[in-house]
Amino acid sequence: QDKLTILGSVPSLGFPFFVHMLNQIKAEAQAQGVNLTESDGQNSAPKQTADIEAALVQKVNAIVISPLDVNALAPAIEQAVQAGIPVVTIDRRVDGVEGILAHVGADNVKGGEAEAQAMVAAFPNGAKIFHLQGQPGAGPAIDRNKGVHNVLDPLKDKYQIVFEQTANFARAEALSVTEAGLAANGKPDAIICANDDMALGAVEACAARNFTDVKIYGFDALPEALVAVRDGKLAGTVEQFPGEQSRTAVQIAVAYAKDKTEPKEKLVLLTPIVIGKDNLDKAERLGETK
Amino acid sequence: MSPAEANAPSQPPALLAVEGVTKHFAGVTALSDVSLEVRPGEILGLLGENGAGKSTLLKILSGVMPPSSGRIVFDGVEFNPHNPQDAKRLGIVTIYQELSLIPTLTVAENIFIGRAPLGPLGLVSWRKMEEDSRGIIARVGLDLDPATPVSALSVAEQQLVEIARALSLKSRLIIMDEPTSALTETEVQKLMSIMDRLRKDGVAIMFVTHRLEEASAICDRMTVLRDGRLAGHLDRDGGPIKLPKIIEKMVGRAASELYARPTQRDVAGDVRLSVRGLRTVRDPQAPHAIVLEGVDLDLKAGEILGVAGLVGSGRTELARAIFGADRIAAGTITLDGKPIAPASPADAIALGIGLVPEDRKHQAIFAALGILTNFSIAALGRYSNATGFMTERREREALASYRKTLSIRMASPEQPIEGLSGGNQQKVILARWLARDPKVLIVDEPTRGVDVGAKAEVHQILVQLAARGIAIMMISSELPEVLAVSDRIVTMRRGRITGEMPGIEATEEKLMELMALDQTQEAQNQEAMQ
Amino acid sequence: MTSTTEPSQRSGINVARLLMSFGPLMFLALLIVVFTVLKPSFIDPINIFNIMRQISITGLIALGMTFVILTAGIDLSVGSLLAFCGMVAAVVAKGGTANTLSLSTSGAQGYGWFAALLAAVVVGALAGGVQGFAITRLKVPPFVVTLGGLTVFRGLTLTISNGGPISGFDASMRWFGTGLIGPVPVPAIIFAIAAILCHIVLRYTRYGRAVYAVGGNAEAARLSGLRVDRILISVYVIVGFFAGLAAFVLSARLNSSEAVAGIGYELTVISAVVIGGTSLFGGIGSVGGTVVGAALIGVLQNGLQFNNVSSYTQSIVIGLILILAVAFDRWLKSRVRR
Amino acid sequence: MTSTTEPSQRSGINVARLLMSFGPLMFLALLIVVFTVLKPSFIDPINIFNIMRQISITGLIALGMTFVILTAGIDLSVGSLLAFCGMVAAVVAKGGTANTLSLSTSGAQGYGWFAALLAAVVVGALAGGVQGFAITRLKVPPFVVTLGGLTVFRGLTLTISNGGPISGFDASMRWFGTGLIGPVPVPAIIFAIAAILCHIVLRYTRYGRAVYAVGGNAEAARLSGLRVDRILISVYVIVGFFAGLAAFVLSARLNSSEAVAGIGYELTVISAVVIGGTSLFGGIGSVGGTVVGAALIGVLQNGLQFNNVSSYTQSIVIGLILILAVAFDRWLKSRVRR
Ligand SMILES: Nc1ncnc2c1ncn2[C@@H]1O[C@H](COP(=O)(O)OP(=O)(O)OP(=O)(O)O)[C@@H](O)[C@H]1O
Ligand SMILES: Nc1ncnc2c1ncn2[C@@H]1O[C@H](COP(=O)(O)OP(=O)(O)OP(=O)(O)O)[C@@H](O)[C@H]1O
Ligand SMILES: [Mg+2]
Ligand SMILES: [Mg+2]
Repeated sequence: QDKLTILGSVPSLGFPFFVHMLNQIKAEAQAQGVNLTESDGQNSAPKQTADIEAALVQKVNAIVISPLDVNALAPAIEQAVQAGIPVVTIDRRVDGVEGILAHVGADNVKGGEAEAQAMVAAFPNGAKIFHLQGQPGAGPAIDRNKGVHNVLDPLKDKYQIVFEQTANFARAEALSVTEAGLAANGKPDAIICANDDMALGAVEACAARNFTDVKIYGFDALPEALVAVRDGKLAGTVEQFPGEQSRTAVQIAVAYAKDKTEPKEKLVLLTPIVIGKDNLDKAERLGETK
Repeated sequence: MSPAEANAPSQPPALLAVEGVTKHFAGVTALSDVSLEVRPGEILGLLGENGAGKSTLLKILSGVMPPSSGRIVFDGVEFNPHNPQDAKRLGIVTIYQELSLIPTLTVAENIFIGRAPLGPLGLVSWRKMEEDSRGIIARVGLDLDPATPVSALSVAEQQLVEIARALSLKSRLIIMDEPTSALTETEVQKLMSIMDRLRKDGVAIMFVTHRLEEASAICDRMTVLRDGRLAGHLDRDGGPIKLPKIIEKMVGRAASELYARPTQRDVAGDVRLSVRGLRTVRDPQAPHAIVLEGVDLDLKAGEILGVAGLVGSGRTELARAIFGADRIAAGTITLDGKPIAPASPADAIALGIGLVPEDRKHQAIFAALGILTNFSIAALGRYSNATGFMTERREREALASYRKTLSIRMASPEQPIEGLSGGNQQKVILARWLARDPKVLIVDEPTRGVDVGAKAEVHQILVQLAARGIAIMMISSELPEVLAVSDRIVTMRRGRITGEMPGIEATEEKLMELMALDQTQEAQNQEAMQ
Repeated sequence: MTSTTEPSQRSGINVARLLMSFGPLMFLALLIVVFTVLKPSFIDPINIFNIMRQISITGLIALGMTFVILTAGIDLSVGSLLAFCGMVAAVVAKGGTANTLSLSTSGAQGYGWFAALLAAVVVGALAGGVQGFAITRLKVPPFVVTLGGLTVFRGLTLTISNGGPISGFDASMRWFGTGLIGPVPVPAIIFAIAAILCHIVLRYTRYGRAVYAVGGNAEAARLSGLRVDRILISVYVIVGFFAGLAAFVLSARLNSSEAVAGIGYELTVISAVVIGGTSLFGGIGSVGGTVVGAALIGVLQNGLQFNNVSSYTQSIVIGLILILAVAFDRWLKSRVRR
Repeated sequence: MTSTTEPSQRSGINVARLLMSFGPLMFLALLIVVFTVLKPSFIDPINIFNIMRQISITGLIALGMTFVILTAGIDLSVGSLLAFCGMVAAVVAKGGTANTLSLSTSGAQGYGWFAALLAAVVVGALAGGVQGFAITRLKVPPFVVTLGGLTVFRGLTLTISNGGPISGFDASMRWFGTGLIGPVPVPAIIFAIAAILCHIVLRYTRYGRAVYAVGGNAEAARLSGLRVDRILISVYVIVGFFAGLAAFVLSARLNSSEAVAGIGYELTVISAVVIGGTSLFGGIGSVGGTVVGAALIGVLQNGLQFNNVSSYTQSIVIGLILILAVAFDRWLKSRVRR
């Protein structure tokens, strides 16, 4: 009998975070002995939709997807569900579609909250803060921003965000933006960034001004960021366990596709944590930094 | 008939009156206080040297640009056109000096631009458009598929298409700015007879040309401009207006003879350029290009070889083939006894061959660039040092000297060349090639759009160059010009050389005969070939 | 001269000849054959309809872009304008800017699909008109104006929606994105009808011919009495209209209007037009070419995805094939005469 | 009109006149004044140097792009090529593709900065040459070739690095991105030197004349004996070279080469050139204009960030001001004659 085939789809392979996610999906698929069809959403909801459509024509046995946008991908996922194909979503949860097999995720809003809380813990007496946001309109950017503000808005008196700009998730832009922020506002106590790339850009900007004691927080726990945390350049980064999410999702999908094994839980939520110097060992990708 | 016309039967009222029109450009006064009148049913010649302001005046009349001051009255009403459409609506139709066809569209579409015939459902009927255009272009003696894109036409053909289009519009005043500059005798004759018919129908025509014989033959009256000012009016007085009178008005002094026939010069030079069995193939990119069929030609050092032929005889193709601009299928070219095979104009130029192309606008000038750049572009090596830097001082000095010898009218070397009058542009292009000091200079319609005075200067220059041992091949559609400067003349037809004679023996009649070989015989040849 | 095309041949349909003379079409045929051989299910009607639905969004904009490029203009703002019109449509469809994330259709209590459609195309056309005005009156080159538009419309979109999507439309609106007529997806039908109309307008109306004339030589067109400025403004209105229409269809298809929709579409759309043989210098091109260009890109993406080519390799292959397709067309043209 | 420029005045430097006649420069001055009034620390040397450093990356590429656009060409691949060259430089600098993540300089054991720089510019120039070859020999329009290049180089970059960054270069390499000479950042100095060289080449050499001529009228250039194809290839080599140089500086500055670097740079770079007055139809433009164009964009972005304007509003303002700056230039030109 033919090997099973599953579709693994991520929002954009332009971001290391999702490269890692797809790599993990790939590894787990191999371990489970199934074929994998890869899909790169290329940061475009229509493109990710088209990939799902193509997979449906090919009659894949299951779909594991991290949707670029929970609303815009809903119709395509619904279509898959209606075609009787089990769908497991990772990272971002699609509402309003009945019949999704399972969701494995770590909420980005929760991640943003964790990031801000870590900063608050580091500055119990209040702080002057820069906030670098992700690409305007992008789902993770919106959610992470929301999380940060959920924590900091009630504490406005003590924690002032004096400079809040987008750097489009990009390192070079974060560097420029931080430079402008430093020139305009002087040295902050902390910089909260919506991903690690931007955090590493901010690190360079601060280093150039010799502001080495600014606490900079990233998000995603990329290996490069873990190294920076270890070296004391980053104060922390948010770990969402994308690898574990991905592997769990594949396991659930394959189990169902093989013999209709229903997952134990329909909703697997991993709690995001902030990785600092003292809990580096909790980081999923620490191994890659050797 | 309007009452005004009834009042003055002998002298109908002016259709168009220009009163004290002045036009300034940046730093240049192109027209200053010019007044003139055109009456229905007359052909008014507008004459003047290059840069006298003729085109500027005509552009003002056609709504292309407003005058700086002055008044225009058309049909008794003040006329302030804001765009070409305003003029068109009143029945003023213009043929511009710089061709204004749309190269990417077909002949038919250009003729019917903005007024394509509509079929059922109000959709454009291509069939009708092409059928109708066939008739329209036939009027000017053009026989080509109306579905041909204009970009594939020669300059002459484009000019004919433009004339045909103008003639097909309902008009009360037709403005023609050098319509004949790229045409040969036959087409000119045809145009003249059409103009005559229009005149009889009561249409007024303003006609600009640098071929004074033409003007003299057809114009009822002439208005002459000099340096943007009115130099005077000339009336037909029983017979045609005499050339010397015109020239005197134009240049402000009595004129010597226009085309001095050369005294027989002793051309003892060796054969410099020799062409044997030259053939070209049809190029899919230029399907209408004439195919050369075994051309043999010798060009001696120090000689001016005139090449005469009708439009489409392949003269331009011959020039381009020698110059390496078009691909050669068979045949040999030798230069100073050595076989050469220029694969590109750059090769040909390196070997010492120069070409002044016929289509100035598309093939010669860099419209937006300065005169200096336009001048030196073919001789960059001469005006730069070993490290590749331009030696601008020498470059400027050279331009200054050509400016004097060719009397080029220009404001400064940085002025964009598009700001020059057509004739002055042509002189800059000539200077470009003179600066290269070539062994062989091919000039294709070298005096197209050049005024009489300058034309004589150009002829002088060609003769002087020849005297210095340069071999010159001159293609011209103006037979008097060919006769005036050629030591030897060959005629072409349909890609072949059809005859040859020494310059002093040639007459217009003899040449015409060779240029237009028996049509039926030609047709047979064609059939035999297929 | 000796072997001129006879007029009768011109109107006759001769598929082989058409294929031969039009490189992109031949290339498209070739790609389809190759992909089918690699994986026969590629030409399942379902997949073909998928491809048609997929190309319909950028295809619609490409139709409008054909007009613009024919005048030697360009419109870089289409992706942002799509997002903007989509957001406007969503606001109208939902009856307010409330970031209603619910996907349930019952939540919608707006003005219905027709009002949403109307709003999208009117806003698109107006935005195009404003850009056309800046181009003709302020004499700013199209590249600059529409590059400005690209950032302005994106900013406006984000401002309206405060960054988030607006989702959940009623079934009647969704039909335009997901419905079928017989087996054919509605977006594909909309695209086909629009393409035919555009073809007729460009080929068989005075307006269409004027568009070509302006692109062929604007100065000559002016001298010939055409109202060049009006025509230029009109083409930006048209592309804006199509961006609005595409936005409506996309929102209907995704059941959501996103602030990040359409990023980078300008390049895909312009590619479709240019691969279809329309010259960026104006005056030359056709709607048929654009449709083929859009299809070529769509088939390529789908086919590679279908064969599970890795995303990185896909980029490389797509880039090379686009170049090859056009090179092949040039080569054909240099051999066979039109 | 009444007041003709006298030749003698032409060569003299007259700042007021220069400002008056060149809209973008005047606009730039105006922006600086406005931002300084809003927040005086804007004009602190530290911020000015920040701006200079920021514009140096896209500015370098814009210098090369000026050559390309002067020939009526375009290069859309620069952003991807930047990423590609940056990755190549990183591999050389680190001595392998191993995804060495350490930001500390000690980890580097590659071939040193010079080899990395050389690799970046050589690869950039070669890539440009290949594209130029496709443009001239395969007769594929520059837009298509470089659009293909855009996706091909990105794919290659991602393949090399498997999506991730390569980080951590030694101090000698980092100096090119973060060093100072006196108070002036090294990237700004590199940019300034390159701009002066480009200005000299375009304005005072045979080659520069030929570039203008080819852009002004390619057919006339050919008939004047210029080797048009070679010149066209050369401009793509130049822009490729500059993409490589910019990549090196950027990697040195960020201490990292990322696969996602340079996305969307093509538009920023082309804007700088076009805002600086270079015509997309070729033959008209200058390096000075490009520098001003790049500075205008840089000042605008920095100034808005400096004032912590929300990113949505920033988009809107930047778009509008770019259009206004060019409109203003056109208006000036239509009033004051050259
Ligand atoms: N657009 C322009 N800008 C600046 N100067 C111009 C412009 N057009 C014409 N001129 C100048 O106006 C003067 C008259 O030019 P015009 O073209 O009317 O001459 P013309 O009599 O038609 O000459 P020709 O016989 O050579 O065609 C010339 O000195 C020319 O340089
Ligand atoms: N490079 C070219 N590209 C396209 N068409 C060309 C080219 N060269 C020549 N032709 C075509 O060749 C045909 C005949 O050429 P042309 O009329 O120039 O010959 P000719 O003898 O030089 O006549 P004349 O110079 O009097 O017009 C024209 O239809 C023209 O379109
Ligand atoms: Mg004139
Ligand atoms: Mg000729």
